Amino acid sequence: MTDNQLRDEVRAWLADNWNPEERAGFLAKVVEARWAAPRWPVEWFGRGLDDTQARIIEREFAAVGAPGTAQDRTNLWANTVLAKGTEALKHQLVGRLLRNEVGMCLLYSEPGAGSDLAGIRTRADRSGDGWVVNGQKVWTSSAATADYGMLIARTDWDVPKHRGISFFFLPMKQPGVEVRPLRQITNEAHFNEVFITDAAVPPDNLLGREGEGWSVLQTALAYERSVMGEAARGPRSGAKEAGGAAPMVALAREAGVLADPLIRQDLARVTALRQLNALNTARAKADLGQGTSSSLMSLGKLAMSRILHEEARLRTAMLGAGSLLEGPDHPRAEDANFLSLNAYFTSIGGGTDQIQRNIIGERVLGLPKEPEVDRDVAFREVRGG
Amino acid sequence: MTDNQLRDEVRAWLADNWNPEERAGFLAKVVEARWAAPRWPVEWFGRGLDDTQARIIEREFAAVGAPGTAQDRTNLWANTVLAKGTEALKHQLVGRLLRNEVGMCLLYSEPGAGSDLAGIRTRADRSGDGWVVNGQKVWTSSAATADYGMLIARTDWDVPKHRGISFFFLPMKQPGVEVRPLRQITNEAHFNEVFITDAAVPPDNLLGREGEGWSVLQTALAYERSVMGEAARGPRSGAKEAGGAAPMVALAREAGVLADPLIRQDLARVTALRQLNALNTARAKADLGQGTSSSLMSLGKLAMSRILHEEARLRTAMLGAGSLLEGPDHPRAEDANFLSLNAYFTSIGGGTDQIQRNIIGERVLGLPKEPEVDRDVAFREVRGG
Amino acid sequence: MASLSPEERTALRDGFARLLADRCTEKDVRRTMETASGYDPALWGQIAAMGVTGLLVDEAHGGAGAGPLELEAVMEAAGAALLGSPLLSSAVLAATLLAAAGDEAAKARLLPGIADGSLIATLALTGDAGTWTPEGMAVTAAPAGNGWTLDGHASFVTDGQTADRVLVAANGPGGLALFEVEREASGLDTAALPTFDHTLRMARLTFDKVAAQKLDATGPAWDAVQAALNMGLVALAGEQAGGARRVLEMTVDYAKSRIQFGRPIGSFQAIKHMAADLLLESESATSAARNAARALAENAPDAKAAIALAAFACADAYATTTATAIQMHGGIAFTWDHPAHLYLRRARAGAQLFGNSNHYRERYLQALEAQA
Amino acid sequence: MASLSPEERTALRDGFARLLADRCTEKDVRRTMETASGYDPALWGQIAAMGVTGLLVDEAHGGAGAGPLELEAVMEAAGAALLGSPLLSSAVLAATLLAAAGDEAAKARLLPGIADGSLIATLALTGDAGTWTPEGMAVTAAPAGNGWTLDGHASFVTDGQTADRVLVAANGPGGLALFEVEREASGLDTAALPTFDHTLRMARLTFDKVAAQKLDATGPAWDAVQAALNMGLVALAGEQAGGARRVLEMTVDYAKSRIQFGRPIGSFQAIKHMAADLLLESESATSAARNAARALAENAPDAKAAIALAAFACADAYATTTATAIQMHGGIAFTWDHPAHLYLRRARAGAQLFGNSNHYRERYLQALEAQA
Repeated sequence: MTDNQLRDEVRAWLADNWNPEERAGFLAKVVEARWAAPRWPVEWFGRGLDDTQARIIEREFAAVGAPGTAQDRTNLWANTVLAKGTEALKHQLVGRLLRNEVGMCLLYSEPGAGSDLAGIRTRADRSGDGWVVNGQKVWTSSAATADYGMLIARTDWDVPKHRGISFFFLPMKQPGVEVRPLRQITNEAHFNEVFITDAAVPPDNLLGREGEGWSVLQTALAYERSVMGEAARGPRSGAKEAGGAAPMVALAREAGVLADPLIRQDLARVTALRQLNALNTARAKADLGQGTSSSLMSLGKLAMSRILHEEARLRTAMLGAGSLLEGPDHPRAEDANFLSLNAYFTSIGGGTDQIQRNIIGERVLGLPKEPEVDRDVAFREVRGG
Repeated sequence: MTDNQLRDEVRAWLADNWNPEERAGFLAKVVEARWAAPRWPVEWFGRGLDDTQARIIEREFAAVGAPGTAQDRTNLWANTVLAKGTEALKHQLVGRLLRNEVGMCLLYSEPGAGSDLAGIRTRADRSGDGWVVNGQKVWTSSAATADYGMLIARTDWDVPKHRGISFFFLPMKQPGVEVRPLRQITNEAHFNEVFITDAAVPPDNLLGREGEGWSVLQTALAYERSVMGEAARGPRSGAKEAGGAAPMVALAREAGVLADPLIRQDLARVTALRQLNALNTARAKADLGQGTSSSLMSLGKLAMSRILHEEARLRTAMLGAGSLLEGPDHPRAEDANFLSLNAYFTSIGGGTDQIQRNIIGERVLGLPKEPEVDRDVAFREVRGG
Repeated sequence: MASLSPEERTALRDGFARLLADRCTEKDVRRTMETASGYDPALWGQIAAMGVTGLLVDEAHGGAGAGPLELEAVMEAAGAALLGSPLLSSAVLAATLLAAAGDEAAKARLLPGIADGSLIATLALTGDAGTWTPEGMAVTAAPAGNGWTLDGHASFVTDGQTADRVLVAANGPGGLALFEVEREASGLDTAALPTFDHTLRMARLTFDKVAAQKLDATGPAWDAVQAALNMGLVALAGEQAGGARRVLEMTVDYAKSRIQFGRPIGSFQAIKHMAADLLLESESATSAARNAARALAENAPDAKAAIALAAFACADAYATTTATAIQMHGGIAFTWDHPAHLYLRRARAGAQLFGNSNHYRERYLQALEAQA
Repeated sequence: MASLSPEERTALRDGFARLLADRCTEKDVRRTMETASGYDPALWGQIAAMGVTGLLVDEAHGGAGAGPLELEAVMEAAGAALLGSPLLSSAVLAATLLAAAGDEAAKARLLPGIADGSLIATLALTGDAGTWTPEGMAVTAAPAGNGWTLDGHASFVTDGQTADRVLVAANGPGGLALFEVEREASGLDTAALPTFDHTLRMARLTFDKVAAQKLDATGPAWDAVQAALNMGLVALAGEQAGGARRVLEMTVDYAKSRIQFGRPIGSFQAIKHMAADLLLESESATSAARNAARALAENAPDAKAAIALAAFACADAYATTTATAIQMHGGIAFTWDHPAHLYLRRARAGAQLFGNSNHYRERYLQALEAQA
């Protein structure tokens, strides 16, 4: 099929099927029509298209504002199952995941395993054909409504830490899984702690082989990081994302400090940080063509962390004493204060700035790693705390 | 002897012997009168006084501007010999060192051993009753005129790095010692490289025992650090040390930028850094009574590094385009540029800022050390480069 | 002003610190910050019994007759413990204003209660602009019969909702003057302001022909306000220095015990070097706060510079320390239940409470220019 | 303006980079910086032969007719190699000023020589204040017979001591105008200025009734000056971006090979994290420089903002990178013989050459305000 034929086909289909006023059921139609994951093979809801043609479809969907395509790039869950799941799990879940019928959450981090994710101590022990899981996870969003959690757990304690981990789809709706909301520094609760006590994992829900969970995780993490990058949030007051220069300049004007030479320098400096990051991202994309690099994402994430902290600081400086307040009656203070705290979501979450600098130093610049005291040591011998 | 009697005695002696117009021979008189090192024992030019009485002497000398006392606190060379030298070396040198009749230099750092001073590869091998030395040293001031160098060299390659080092007084005036000036970043040459080829060390010139050089060095280094701290230099143009606020404020006024609100903030910020460091130092001294702590010195050195870099930056900012120039016709530019470069003397020399932060973290805050890959390894197995 | 000896000062600070260690734990702080008044009356009674509320009040009015050095010392302990109380409003700002204004009747009327903690007073000095300068005031005074009435508003009034008396700076026919207003006065509307620092209480007061008693000040009213603000800045600086030190201690302890990659995170240079830099910050804050107290106590020629220096150095050090501490803790400090954010909120509040760091840098430079 | 394709641009930059790798080694830089002219005539000839001196000159006058994108690309290579040459003065500033002024006779007279490298021209735009604004100019022009004479002085004139022609902005009876002066003109005194960046040449020119030819500009003279400065800023930004990248490469290489404590220093987080931060700096500088070139080439609405952004972002990134690189090298970079300080000197020069970063931040903000 030529590009033009494809474009005509998708346009015609959208004209027949897409109505922004009537979204229910549309996703199922997209999947049925094989638009959801056009790069995937025909036997798995796809069309086996190359990237160029898949992008044509994406552009047409975007042009009319229709959702549902590009899931072969963006649907973390479906991609992971398709790549690493058992045949049974694929049949059970891939279609439903594309149709967004399955609630999912991530069960990676633990109180004792943050930066050192491979240091997890949640255990999965063989039980019959399946496994029984015990442990505690944290920073899990959507856990209360999830049907499954993508879980890493330790199945072998006698090998070094990366080698004893396995990757599971843990059914969440069972008695051994207790979800407790985690109140954040911002006084919101977007995340949960998950306490797992003798929870069962069926035989078909292992992804990859036992002990290969770390490599499955790497595939999945690349997606999580990209989600993270987009998740940096704007002001709480509901104003639009603090994107370009305009919002900060406008805020300075409203606060009556746009003539202050100190604020002016600060405005220029902080605005420049955001613009430079956008230019870096655009250049990286152009240089890489269609691919993406998680290393360059680390650079962007590090930059974004600084941008968010600096913007919050500048907002505070512009408000002066006004920033002492909070609450709906003081929306600008609410924004400045919320953003000051929420900036840590980016500078800590998804790998701290310090971990990002390690990644950039090692993977982008090729600097040598530090000596690892827990390397080549059976995990049960490794110091925890 | 009461404090008053002592005060009277030193006053009388100074009245009889000190004439600022006629300094030649004065030092010898000070030594002979046992004022040079009053805390030292009587058999070594001293009076066995306690610190309080020694300070009385120091104050009287200071009051008339006479030099030569307090050497029991400040004469690195004499203290080191007295504490660790052989009887023969002490008899040979202590008196001459107090009379400043011996040129001295430090032979510690090597091109391959900077931050990692214990990684030295200059070797001292037994030869008859003494040693023969081969290697290269760097960052040696006064090497060309020195009679002796305080040298650390490796005498044992089969033990871990700190344990195979010995500490020597190397006679500098011998054919195997070649001194080459080292041109610094500032285009001056205050330092030298010293190339040592089959140079001889006599038997009496070992300080401490063979293999104990690292601990002798620690004694000596405490002095070097304090010298370093005072050595942070002022403007090259010969203006007085850029101490308090006044010089920077005056410079801003002269440069016509004192009304610039950006410069004003910068001036306040940078001036504050210097004042805060002075307050910290005063507080540390008061807390510690008469003693000094090399850990707090590390904090002061780290602070001074920042102060010097920041002051140089501010000077540059105040001059604007004027800072493009150099040379005697442009003294302010010369200062700003010289100080910008010379700030590295403090941020790198005598232990980089990064090493100081390790020291502060570990010795002051009690944070654990990093894993050391060269610990417990025979030095000949350790990676060099 | 009678000064305590360094030993007595240390004993006072240590005794106060012990009281707070016992009665102002993190749990107490969290409980108290959810209350309307923002302070624990029982603890307040103990603080008063210890003599801290009367520290700055002269002995003739039931106080200890101490000064900035003693104040700074106790505020370090208060800052470390995140004490929420009207100490700053009443025992520091109001007590100093009354002493400086010199109205003997007002002193006799108010200082004994301030000293023994039974009366809480505060100052109303600024309008919605929050500038703490003469231009920022938004209350006007007019004579009415034998007394005066006040109109306008005052904002950012610390403990405004709980204070029994409010001392108000207002512009009248004769220029700026100081007035005493009772909490129950008719026409006075007190609206609590929601604060980002939950351990802080602030109110916005609206005056509609509120009856007020004019203080018979012996000098210009603004001089008394300045004296109060200077004392408040020393107190705040001490609080910030003490808070910064405590946060650093907490963080270092965590870095020693938290294991990742098989070793304590404090063994990694990234964490270790941040800690070293923070030590410099918190030591500098401590030096600056104590130096300001010394200079104010001595009424030294460098007092203006020393207070301005402490104002920005301590505020900035506290802000840096609390912000970096969260980063060093990682995820755990992103939770509500971890105390790190409570300190950050306090640091952010202090950085704006009487004007920001830029303002005090400018004042510091002006003082240096005057000295040079 | 004819633009090269991205591939041709890459080929040009790479060819130029190869030439410099061969003929502008550190040793060459050090040799050349000790000469009076500050450039190597033989290398200059090769640069000219490659078409780089004529890059911005239109084809009618013997040039390539290329634009900012091509210029930025070659300047990255020049910056990486620390090339000392009159490229900026002659091929960028003078060539752009002449093209913008639009005096056809002057173009015919000067551009072919500039393009083939046989004639070196420069601009004199500012007095001792070094502000590069209309207020900073210190030359006045007066009619004299058929021509004009100039009086006053100009400072910070790049390559002023070697340029065959100086294009001077001077205030005359009709306002600001542009003039051409010959090096040998009577009454023109040229004093070389000693520069901290030894690869840079600057002079101070004194004009005492110096005969000058007035350029017959088609528009306001300041517009032509602005055009030249904008092109100069793009060139400088490219140079800074290229320099920053090279310095980072050198430093990373050193961190990989330098062993202390039995392992490469680049394995320590202190060094590794500094390197990571510098990568962000140098990548941002590259993006900013190329974006400015793009905007100027397209004469885009955001050109003013993009050029101002590049001016301060690249200057600051280069300054940070070179300064941090010395620290990361430790003692060896404190020696004259190590190239790190040569880059630092260049970075410090560039940060002031056409005004400092504060100046360009202000301009950037003004452009944003105009856009908003």
